[in-house]
Amino acid sequence: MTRTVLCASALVLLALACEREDRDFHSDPAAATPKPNIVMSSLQPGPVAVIPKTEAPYDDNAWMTAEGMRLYHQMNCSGCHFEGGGGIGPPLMDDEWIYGSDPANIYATIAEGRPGGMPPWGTRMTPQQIWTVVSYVRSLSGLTPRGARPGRSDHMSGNLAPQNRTPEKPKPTFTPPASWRP
Amino acid sequence: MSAALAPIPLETETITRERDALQRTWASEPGLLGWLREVNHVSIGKRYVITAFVFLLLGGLEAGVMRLQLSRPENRILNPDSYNQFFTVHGSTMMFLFAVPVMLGMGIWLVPMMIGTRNVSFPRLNAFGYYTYLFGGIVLYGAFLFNTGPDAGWFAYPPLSTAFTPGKRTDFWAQMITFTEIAALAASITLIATIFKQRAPGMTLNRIPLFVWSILVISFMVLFAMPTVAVASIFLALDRLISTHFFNAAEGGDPLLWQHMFWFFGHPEVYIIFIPGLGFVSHIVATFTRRPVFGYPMMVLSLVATAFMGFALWVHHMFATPLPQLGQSFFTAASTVIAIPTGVQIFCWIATIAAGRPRYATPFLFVLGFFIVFTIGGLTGVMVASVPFDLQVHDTYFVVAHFHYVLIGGALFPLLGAIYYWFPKFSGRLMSETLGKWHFWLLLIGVNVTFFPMHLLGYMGMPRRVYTYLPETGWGPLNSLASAGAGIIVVAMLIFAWNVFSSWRNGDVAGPNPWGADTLEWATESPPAPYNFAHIPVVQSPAPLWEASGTMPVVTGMRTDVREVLISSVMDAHPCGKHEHPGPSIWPFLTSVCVALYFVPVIFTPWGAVLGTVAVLAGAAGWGLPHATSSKPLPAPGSMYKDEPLTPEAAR
Amino acid sequence: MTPVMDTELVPPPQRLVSAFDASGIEEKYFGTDSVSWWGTVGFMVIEGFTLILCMGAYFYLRKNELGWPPERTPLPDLVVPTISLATLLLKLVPISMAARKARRWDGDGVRRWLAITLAWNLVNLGMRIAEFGALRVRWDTNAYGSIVWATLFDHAYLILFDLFETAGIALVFFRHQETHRDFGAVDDDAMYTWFLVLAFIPVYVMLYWFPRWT
Amino acid sequence: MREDIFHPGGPLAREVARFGGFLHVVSAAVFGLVMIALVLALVRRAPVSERGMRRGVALATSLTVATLFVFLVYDLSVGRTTGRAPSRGRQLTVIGHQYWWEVHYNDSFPSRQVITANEIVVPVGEPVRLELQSHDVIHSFWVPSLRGKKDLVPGHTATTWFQADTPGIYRGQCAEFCGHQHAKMALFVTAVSPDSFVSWYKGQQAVPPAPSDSLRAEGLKVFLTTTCATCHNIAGTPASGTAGPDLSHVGSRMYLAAGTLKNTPGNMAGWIMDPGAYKVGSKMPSHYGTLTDRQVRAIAAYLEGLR
Repeated sequence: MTRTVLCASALVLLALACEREDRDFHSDPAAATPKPNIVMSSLQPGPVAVIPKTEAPYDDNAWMTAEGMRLYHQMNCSGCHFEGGGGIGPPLMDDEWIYGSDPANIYATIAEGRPGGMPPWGTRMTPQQIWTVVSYVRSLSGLTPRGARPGRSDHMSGNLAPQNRTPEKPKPTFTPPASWRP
Repeated sequence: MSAALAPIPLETETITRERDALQRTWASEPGLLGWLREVNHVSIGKRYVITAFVFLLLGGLEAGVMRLQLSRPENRILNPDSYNQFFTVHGSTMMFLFAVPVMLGMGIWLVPMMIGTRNVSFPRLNAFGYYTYLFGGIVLYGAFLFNTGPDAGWFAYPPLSTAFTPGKRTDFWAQMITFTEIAALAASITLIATIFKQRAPGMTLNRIPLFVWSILVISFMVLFAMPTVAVASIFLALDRLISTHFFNAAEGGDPLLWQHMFWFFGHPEVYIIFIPGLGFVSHIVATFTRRPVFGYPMMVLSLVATAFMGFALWVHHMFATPLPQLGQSFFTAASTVIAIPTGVQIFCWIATIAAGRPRYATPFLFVLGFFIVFTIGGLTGVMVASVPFDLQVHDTYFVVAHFHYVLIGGALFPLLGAIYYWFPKFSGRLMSETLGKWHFWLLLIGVNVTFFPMHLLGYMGMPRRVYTYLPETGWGPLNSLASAGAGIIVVAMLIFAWNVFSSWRNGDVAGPNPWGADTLEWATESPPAPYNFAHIPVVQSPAPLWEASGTMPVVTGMRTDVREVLISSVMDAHPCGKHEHPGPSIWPFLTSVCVALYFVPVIFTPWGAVLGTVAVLAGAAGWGLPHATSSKPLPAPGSMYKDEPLTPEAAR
Repeated sequence: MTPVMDTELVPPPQRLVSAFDASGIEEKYFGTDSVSWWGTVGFMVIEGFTLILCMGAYFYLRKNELGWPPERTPLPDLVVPTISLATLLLKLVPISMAARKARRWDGDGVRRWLAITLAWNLVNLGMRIAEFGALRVRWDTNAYGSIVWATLFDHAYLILFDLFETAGIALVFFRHQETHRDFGAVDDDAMYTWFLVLAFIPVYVMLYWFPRWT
Repeated sequence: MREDIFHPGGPLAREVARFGGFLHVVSAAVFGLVMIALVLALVRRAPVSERGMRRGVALATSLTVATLFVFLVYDLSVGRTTGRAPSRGRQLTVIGHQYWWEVHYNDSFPSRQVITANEIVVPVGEPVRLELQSHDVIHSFWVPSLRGKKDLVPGHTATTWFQADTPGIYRGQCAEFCGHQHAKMALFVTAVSPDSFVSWYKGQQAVPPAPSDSLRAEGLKVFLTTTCATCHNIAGTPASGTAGPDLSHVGSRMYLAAGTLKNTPGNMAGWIMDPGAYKVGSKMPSHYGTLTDRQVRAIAAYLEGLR
C-alpha cells in the first residue's frame, strides 16, 4: 500500500517536473492547438452563465514563459505596453484587465486584436507562440506560479522582477479612459 | 604524568581481554538505525569511497553517451538541450561528487589507521559530512531524472546561468554545490584536527606518511577554496531567486566577478584532486620498490609549495576575458613555476625506483601508467600557461584532452592503484592480479585513444561543449576514434567492477600486511577491528613496520570501556591528553536532513530560508544538547567549586 | 597462486611491548590540547574567509561605478550601525568573564555571566535587524545593495549561530548537567565571540565609512 | 576554407604556430627524457646509490628550471608581439548574440556604416581592429587561422585585432559556451585583395535594388506586412528591426544561420518556415502555419536578390 502511494506520488512528481522544465522547440502546426472557446463577458441574456476557466498550457513552464518574454520584445509588444507598465497601450502588470485576465481572454486579445489600437496577431504568430506570450503577460502581474515567472532582467532597472512581485488579484472589468477609445 | 617505560612485553591473555572490551565499546550497531547512527571512520570512509565510485559510474555513463553523440557529425542521439544537461552533470559529478569526495573519503578511511589512532577527531561531524554529500548527489541526480539537470555548464558562467536559463535547473546545481562544499569543509576540519592532534606517540612531523601529508595539505586548501565557491554559488542563487545584481552588468554587477571567484576555487580544486594521488603514488612506489621514497623533505615541501601556488594562478582560466595584460604575465609565470614541485616529485619517485627492487604488481603498474599519462597532461599544462598559445587552444578540445590527461593520469590512475593496493585493508581479500592487469592495459590504451586525438581536434578549431558539428569541418574521423577509445575505457572499467565484485566475495584472503608495506595501517588486521589498534603503536622511525625487529612498542593504559583516544602535541607527537569520543548518534543524519530542508525548499520560495534556519537550529539543538553526549557529568555541583579551582585530577 | 604476496617480505608476527603508559594522562579541556578548540578555530577560519570574500567582492564591484554608493543611492546611516558595533563590543565583557569563571571551574560564575551574555545577545540581534534598515538600500536595487546586504547578512548569521550556541551551553549549565567538557565549551564560545566581534570592525568600516571617504 | 591553428593565414597566428611548434619539440623531448629515465630506473642492473639519486634529481630539477625559464622568456616575447594592438587599421564592432554575430564597419559618417552578420570581409595585409561586445551572454570570438580568442562579456568592451596575409576564407566559431546552439555559431572571415574589398564595401553601403520581378515584389510586401520586419532591417525599406541580423545584403552571404546552411533560396525558405528544424533553440520564431508556401517562396526569392 505505502509503496503504491510512494510510486504514484513519484510518478505525479515526474509528470509535473517534466512539464515544468520542458523546452518545446518545435512549433506545432497551427491546427494542433485548438483555439480556445472564449466567453467575453458574464453579461448575457438569461441565467448567469458559468464561465469555464481555461488553462494556459505554459503558465507553469519557466522556459516557455521566457520564450514568451522574447517574443513580447521581438514582436514589439513593448513598443506600446513597454515593460508591462503601459504607455501607449494599457499596463499589463496591474490588477485591471479590460478584456479579462483569463488565459483564453488574453489569447483572444492577442490573436484577434482589440479596438483602439491592439492589432491582431493570430495570422502572424502560431498558437503556440501566442500561448507563450499569454503566460508571460500573466506572469507580469504575478498570475502564474512563482517558480515559473521570469527572474531579474539584465536590461531593465527599477522594476521588480516578475518572480518577486506579489500576485495581483485581477479586477474583472475596467472602464478604459476616453483616450483609449476609438 | 606518566613517562616512557622500559619495554614490558604484554601477555596474550591481557591482549585478548582488552580486545574483547574494545570490541564491545567500539562495535557498530546492527540494523538500519544502527547504520544511520554509525560514526566510525572506517565505515564512513568506505561509504564515501563507494558512493563516489557510484557517481564515477554515472558520470562515466554520461560521458559515454556524449561520446556516442559526437562520434559522427550531425548525430541525433542527444538534442542540444539534453547534451547540455549531460555535459554539465558529467562535469559537476566528476568534480564535486566523485573526485573531491573520493579523495577526502580515502583520507577519512586511511588517515586514522596510518597515524595510529582509533577514529577521526569529530566522528559525528564526519558522519554529518557524509550524509550532506550524499544528499547533494541525490539532489543533483533527482533533478537530472526529472529533466531538471543543470544545463549552464559545470562552471555556470553568468549571465547564461542567471537571466538566460529560466526554470529551476541551475538552482539545483547551485544547491548541490553548497551541499558538497559543506561536506568537504566538515571532512577537512575533521582531518586537520585528527592529523594535528591524534598521531601516535613518536610520529613527529618528519615521520608522517606522505599520504597523510597530502591529505593535510588538501584539507587546508579546502578551507580556503570551498568557502569561495560556496559564497559564489550563493550569490548565483540569490541573483536567480531574489533578483540581486552581483553578476548583472546593467546594475553595477560584473559577470567576471563570478569567474574570479569560481576559478579561485576551481584551480586549487584540481590540486585538491591530484595531491592525494601523489600521496598514493609515494606509498605504492615505496612498497613495490622496497625502500622509502627518496627525498622525503623535498616531497613534503613540494606538496606544501604546490598548495600555496595553486591559489595564485586562477586567472590562467580567464586569459581570454577582457583583463589587463600586465597581470596575465604574473599568472603565466606562476603557472609555469608550479611545474617545478611536481617535477621534483616525479624525479624523486624515479630515483626511488632506480634505487629499489621493483615488483610489477597491479598497483605498481598503475603508478607507471600515472607517469606516462600525467607527464603528458603536465606538459600540455605548461603549454596552456602561455597566454598566446592558450588563446588559441582555450575552450577547445585541446583543453579537454589536457585536463583529462591531468585528472585521469594524476588522480584516477593513482586512485585505482590505491584501490588495488589497499583493497586487502578494505575487504580482507586481495584483488585478482590477472584481471587487474587487463584493466590496467585496456585503460591505458583506452585513455590515450580517447584523449590524444582531442589535442588535434583542438588545433583544428573544435570548441568544447558543442553538441554536434557539421560534416564540412572535417572533425569526424578523429571524433570517431575518440569515441572508440571511450568504448575501450568502458570495457576496462567493467573489468574493474567485476574484479572488485568477485574479489570481495572470493578473492585470496590477505593477512594484515600482504605487500610487506611499511606504514601503520598494515599493523592492524585486514579489515581492521572497529577500534583499529588494540594498543596504539609507538612510532620510532618513518617506516615503522620495516624497522621494527620482532617487537612492536605500544601504548598501554588506555581505557577500554569508553571510546578514548590519545591526544598528542602538534610538532613532536608527544602524548599530552586524552579525548573521549562520542558514540553512535542519529543526530548527524537528522541534522543533514535539516540542511536539506533548508536548501531544497529555498529553491522554490524565499520562506525556505526561514524554515531551513529553524530546521537547522533544531537539528543542531538535538545534536548538541546533553542527552546526546556520553560524557560523564561532574561529581556533584556545589561545594566542590567553592574553595579553590578544581582540576580534573582533584575531581577523580 | 598469488605472485604478488611476497612471503619473504611479510614481517614475522610481532610481540607487543609496552613502551608508554597512558593511564596517568587526563583529558584536556582548554586551549590547543582540546580537539574542540581545533574545531572552533576551523569554523572561524571558514567563516572569516567568507567575510573576506564578501569584502573582496565589495571592492571588486566598487570599481564598476563612478561614485560610491552608486548614483541615486543614499549613503548608509551611521548612528544605528555605530550603536550596533558598540553593543557588540560590550558583549565581550560578559562572555570573557564567563570564560574566566569556566577556567576556574566556577559553575555558578559561569551561569551568572552566561545569563548576562544571553540577554545581551538579544540586544545585538535587535540592533542587527535595525542595521539592515540603516543600509538605506534594497538588495535588488543594484549590485551595491546586493553586496552590502550579503555582507551584513553573512555576519548576522554568525551572530545568530553564536546566540544559539551560547543558549545551548547556558541550557546545560542551568540544568546543572555540565561536564568538564562544557567548561571547555564556554571557553571556546568566548574565543568564537571575540572572533565574531573583531571580524565586524573591518566590515563596519567598509560598509559605513568607506563610502564616505570615496 | 581554413580552420587550424597550424595553418595560419596571418602574422599573429603564424607567430603562435611557430611558438606552438617549439612547445611541441620541447614537450616531446621532456616526455622522452622522463620515459627514458623511468625505463632505465626499471631495468638498471644494480640499484642506484644514494648519491646517484641525489645527483639525478638535482640534474633533472635544474634542467626543468632552465627549460621553464627559456619557455617563459620566449612566451613573454610572443605575448608582447601578439598583444600590442596597431594604431592604424579598420575599426569593426562585433556584437555577440545567441547564436549569431553582428558586425559593424564603423565610419565617422553614419550613412556610410556597414552592418552585416556572421561574415566579415577584410582586405589582406591590413590590420583590423575589433571592438567586442555582447548583447546577451558571454561569447568568444575565435578564428583559429588568424588569431587566438577574446571573450565578449556583457558590460565590458574588449578589443582585439587581426590581420590576414593570404586571401581566403577563414572559418571560426564561438568558443565560449553560450546556450543551446553554441555548436552552430560559426563566423567567416573572407580575406580579399584591397581592390575587391573596396568594391564589396561600396556594394554593402548601397541601398539594395528594388525587387525586379513580381514574385520578389510580393516577397517584399509579405516581408513588410508580416512579422519579419519587426526583427530585421533592410536598408531602403520600412523594415528596421534590430533583434535579428541585418538583411540588407543577405543575398551576398555564403551561409545562413551563422554557418548552419548554405545560402540557397530553398534553404532560406526552409529556414523561415521552421528554424528549429535546422538549429534547435534558435531565437528566430517559426512561421509554420502563419505563412503560406507561396509567401515563403516569395520572401526567399526577394532575399536572394538582396546582394
